[in-house]
Amino acid sequence: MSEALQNEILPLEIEELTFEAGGKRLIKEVTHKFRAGPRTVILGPNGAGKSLLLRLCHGLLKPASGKIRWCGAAADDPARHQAMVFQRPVMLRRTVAANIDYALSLRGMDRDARKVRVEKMLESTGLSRLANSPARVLSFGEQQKLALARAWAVKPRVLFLDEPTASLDPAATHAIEDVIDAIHKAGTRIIMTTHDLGQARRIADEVLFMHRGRLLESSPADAFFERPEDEQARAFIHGELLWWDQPETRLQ
Amino acid sequence: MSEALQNEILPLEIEELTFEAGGKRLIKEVTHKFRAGPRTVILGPNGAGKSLLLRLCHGLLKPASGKIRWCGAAADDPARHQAMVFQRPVMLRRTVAANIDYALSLRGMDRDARKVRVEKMLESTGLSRLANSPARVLSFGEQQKLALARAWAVKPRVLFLDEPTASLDPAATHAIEDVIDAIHKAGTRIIMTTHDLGQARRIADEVLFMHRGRLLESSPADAFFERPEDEQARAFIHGELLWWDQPETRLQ
Amino acid sequence: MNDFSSAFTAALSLLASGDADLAEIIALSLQVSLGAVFIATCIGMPLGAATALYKFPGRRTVVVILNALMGLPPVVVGLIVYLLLSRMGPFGVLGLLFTPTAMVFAQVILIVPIIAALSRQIVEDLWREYDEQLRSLGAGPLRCMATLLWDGRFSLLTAVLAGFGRASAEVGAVMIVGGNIDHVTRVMTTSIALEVSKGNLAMALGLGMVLIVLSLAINGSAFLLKESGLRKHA
Amino acid sequence: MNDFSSAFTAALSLLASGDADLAEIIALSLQVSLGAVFIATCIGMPLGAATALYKFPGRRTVVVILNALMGLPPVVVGLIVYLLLSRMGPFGVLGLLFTPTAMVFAQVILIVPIIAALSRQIVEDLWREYDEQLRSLGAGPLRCMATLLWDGRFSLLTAVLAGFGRASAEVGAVMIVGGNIDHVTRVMTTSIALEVSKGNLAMALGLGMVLIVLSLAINGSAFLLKESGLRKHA
Amino acid sequence: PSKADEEKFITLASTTSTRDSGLFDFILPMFTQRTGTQVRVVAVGTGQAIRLARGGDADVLLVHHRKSEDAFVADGEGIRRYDVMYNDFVIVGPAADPAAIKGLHDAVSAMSKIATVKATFLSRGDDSGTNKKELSLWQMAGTNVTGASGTWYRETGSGMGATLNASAASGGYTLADRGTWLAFMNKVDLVIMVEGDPRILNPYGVIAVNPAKHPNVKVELAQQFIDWLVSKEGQDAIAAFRINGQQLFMPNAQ
Ligand SMILES: Nc1ncnc2c1ncn2[C@@H]1O[C@H](COP(=O)(O)OP(=O)(O)OP(=O)(O)O)[C@@H](O)[C@H]1O
Ligand SMILES: Nc1ncnc2c1ncn2[C@@H]1O[C@H](COP(=O)(O)OP(=O)(O)OP(=O)(O)O)[C@@H](O)[C@H]1O
Ligand SMILES: [Mg+2]
Ligand SMILES: [Mg+2]
Repeated sequence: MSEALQNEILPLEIEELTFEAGGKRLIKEVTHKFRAGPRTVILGPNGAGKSLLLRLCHGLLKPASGKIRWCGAAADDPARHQAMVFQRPVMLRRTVAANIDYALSLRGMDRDARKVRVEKMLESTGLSRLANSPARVLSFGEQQKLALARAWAVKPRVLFLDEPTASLDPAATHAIEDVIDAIHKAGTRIIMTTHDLGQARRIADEVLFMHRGRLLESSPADAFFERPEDEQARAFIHGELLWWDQPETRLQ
Repeated sequence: MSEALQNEILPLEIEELTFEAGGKRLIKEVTHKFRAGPRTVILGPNGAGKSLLLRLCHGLLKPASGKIRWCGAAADDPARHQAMVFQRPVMLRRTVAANIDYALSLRGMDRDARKVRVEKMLESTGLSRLANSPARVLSFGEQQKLALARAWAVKPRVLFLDEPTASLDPAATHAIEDVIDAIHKAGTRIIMTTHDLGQARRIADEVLFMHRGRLLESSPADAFFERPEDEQARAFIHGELLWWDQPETRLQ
Repeated sequence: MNDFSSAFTAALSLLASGDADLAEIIALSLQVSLGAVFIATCIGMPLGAATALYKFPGRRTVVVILNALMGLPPVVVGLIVYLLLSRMGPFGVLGLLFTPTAMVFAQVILIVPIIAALSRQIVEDLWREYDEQLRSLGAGPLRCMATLLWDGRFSLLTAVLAGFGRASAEVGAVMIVGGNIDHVTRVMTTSIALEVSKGNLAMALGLGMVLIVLSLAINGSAFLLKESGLRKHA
Repeated sequence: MNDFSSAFTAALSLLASGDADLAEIIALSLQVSLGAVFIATCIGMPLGAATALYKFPGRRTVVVILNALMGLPPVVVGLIVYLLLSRMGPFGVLGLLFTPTAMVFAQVILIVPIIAALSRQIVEDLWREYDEQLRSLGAGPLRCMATLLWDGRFSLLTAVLAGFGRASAEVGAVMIVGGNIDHVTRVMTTSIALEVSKGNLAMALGLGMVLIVLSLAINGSAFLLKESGLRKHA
Repeated sequence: PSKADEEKFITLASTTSTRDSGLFDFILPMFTQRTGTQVRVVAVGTGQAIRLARGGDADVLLVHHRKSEDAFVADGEGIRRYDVMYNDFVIVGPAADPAAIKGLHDAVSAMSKIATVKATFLSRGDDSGTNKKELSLWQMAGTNVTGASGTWYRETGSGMGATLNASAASGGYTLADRGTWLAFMNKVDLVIMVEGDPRILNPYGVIAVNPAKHPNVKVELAQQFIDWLVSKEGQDAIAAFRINGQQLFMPNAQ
């Protein structure tokens, strides 16, 4: 990664982060430092709190306690340098192209530059054919691609991806993984979740493992997949962590 | 499969089925006969028309032309004997338990029987802990499980599943696959889509391959995965069918 | 400008005096407008929901008519009810003219279209989300309607409040069918009109303030109910 | 009952005669109520959207107040505007009393809360879906408002039509601030009230029918515009 | 019309009875033709009309309640009151005539009879000139109607036309000014019961609003209007206004 592409808003430090809603503590004292550089993949069973953690980091939710600090040089306006792809894509009531164009216009890009960029994004995600379709009639997979295109279009320094390929066909999954790789190479920090362990292995430099709102393990990817320290994590990568079978006590 | 569990509304015959929307022909002359028995998996790239085909079969969309015929003995009221899990689960604005209860009440089940069944469903999908949470705050994976529980609760004779495990963690995916297997063994006809080729291999007895609105191949699963007849299907199972690269002509 | 301050004084002293006449008028006002809203909700909501859901021929025409009837002129409605209930009219024998019942009747006609048209919009927006899911679960049209009205109840409350606003503020129809008869059919709005025609503007404004305070109280209670419901059912 | 048939005859012959006075009255009615709706939409929609979006202290109070003000009594509004515009009032020098401008002004006050309260509900429902996505894209509050109003425009149309219904049917406020002066401030609703007080019920009903037909025409055009828009933008 | 012409108008605050009877539609065009001055009529309740004039929102006041008119002038709000015309009040009621007052010429005893049989009586109850006249009749008849309010005695709190509509629909008696009555079209089976009692005359006065209090008033045009009304031409015009051949207003300018 070249000096010029250094990530200006990182590192991101989260400290003793807790989140509560509906009278439950859903994120429990999570502490981690996201440095510039590696690709982070957050793993964990359904309902572990992965999506909540991403939304907390991205500033969409207010923590009940704890700190979220962007410590980079350009950290006075961190929101401008982030983007996120949601697990359940939200399409604005306009065409596919206009959805991307809208995101760009929010960053103050001028009309001509936007047009070029929109076309480039549509091409990279294979949506050119659908440019003028209303976004909300797209198939689920197409919507996921569009959400990625829209997030990526604004050239964020940090990109949060919440299961970006869950509904993509195998070829598209590979293509999008390549895209993610390219984005990473261009200096954008990737923080993502996935349930596809193969994908996690292919992409991750660093793995965070969450379970019931807690961050149980954070290790380099190789170490994690070879010999996870946490018992649950081990069960998880063997596809055996059926956590509803387990009494709460086993978490202690 | 015992005589008693014979599927009363099958076979389902679709003939020259076409569907149009937004001025485009999205499903093109699909003909197929779904017999009682095997599990069908529909494969195909994003936007191929898989979800549209399921919704057409389930009676949610009106075809532009062609026929959908339930030919079984109890086929006078086929709607009562089907259920579907949507790719994008829709949760009613009530608790998790009430969502399942609602589906049961529509089939005229009485209050006590409903209560028992709801609990059983929640257990089988690991959602008991969340029974009283509002359904709409669940994580995406939890919602998908709930959608499955809700559909399965009414004991349909035919169950349409649109990527039922796309957002499930690996262990849940296996557990749900087991559940699907059990449902199948109990005599319910499974017709599903998935992008997980491994899952397709594990589940499918019969594979339909769709591409750009056409049904290009329908074969027994073994035959399909070993030597697919169709060129696109071959590319697809090798994860190489990046269809936006291909000119429309290659389809002819 | 001191009209406003004397209106304020008038309003306060009206309320402070605990005037029996005023209490009677307030009670009748609430009875008529709440009664009308209740009946109109029972009619208008299912009507709106049905228009949103059913695909019957002429559906679009019904939508347009409902929207247009939000602009039913109260005087005309009052007149029609007057003609129906008048001695010489078809229902004259019932002797309902110049009774609170007649006023409720006229207001129901006025606000059914408002509640129906607004409910239609809200239910239609919700239906776009629920449509396929409910049909897949096997809900028949009636059950779909009930479900949408129930699940949309917090948004639909605003439609009901719009109807209540119209009913409580309305003067043209109740004046004609009620006759603004002292101690019988005099309500807040007709009293206000009367004070205006007497040139007693301070009293009219004072009564107006009382009416607005009433309306605030009712809307406030509705809001609190909704909030506590939302907390429970998200 | 033959009141109704003679009303029908009156309405038809009014329209058929192409009466110049009637044309003048219709034109003024449309001018006043459409003008008021236009201005009230420009004020009420952003107001409603802002109330839906911003989390400021006292937000819930504002919601309740907007809902309650849907029930602003027209006579009271007319009176307040009268006092403001009266020669003795603060804006007396403008000489606006008994002019169409004053009528528009009074109607704007009446329907801003209706459009704002209904818009708030609709925008709030849409916001639940868009909230995180828009904030993630980096839309500031103003931009969020604009986006929600634009994306919700087909639903918001119903709020505007509710405002139009109130404006076009309203008589209490325009009567007071306009004075129902022949050839100057006489509109459909004040004409109807006049005919009623003359006891010319058939003419009053006939004019009422004409008004309802006007309202149907406007609502019908709005519906067609919306449909063609929906087709294009899904 | 040129701009100057358009500007030339006065605002006349008056009562609904004069407008609803159609008098203004008949005489005002003559005045306008003669002088080029438009008259914009705001017809409201007597109280409201006086309130309008007191606010400086009208240039001329034409009402029929002598006491209020004199007070208006005495307060310096108006310059001077002129007699213009009068008509009379009539008691109308349903043809069935439950109080058996038809043909009486004594309004007071007619009122007593109504009270005795407790026949429905619709009062305007709006403090208008008509209402005040009616109350004075009750007083002369020695009937306390306030106690009966809401029973057989019903206060409609609205204008003459609205009260007549209520009478027609419910078959009650009421006191109306002859002008409104003659022009009223929804009589159903109402007929005149009592007329010709000199105690129920109804004189109208006209007053220009005092520019000393309200500099904006168009005192010259207002005076021009009053002068015309009390002139021979104006008085003849009033006398010429008829419905079904019946004269509604008797000019009486001095
Ligand atoms: N507003 C809320 N009120 C109550 N519970 C909530 C709320 N939001 C989320 N939850 C709960 O928090 C837990 C974590 O949710 P989250 O969406 O982060 O899970 P996740 O790890 O992303 O799961 P998945 O893999 O299914 O996407 C879930 O059990 C969910 O039910
Ligand atoms: N109402 C509509 N108007 C226009 N195009 C539509 C409409 N509905 C669906 N489509 C298009 O039809 C195609 C097929 O959609 P469908 O949802 O069936 O795809 P799919 O095979 O399920 O894809 P995925 O794997 O992404 O779920 C898509 O390209 C979609 O954009
Ligand atoms: Mg998640
Ligand atoms: Mg699909």
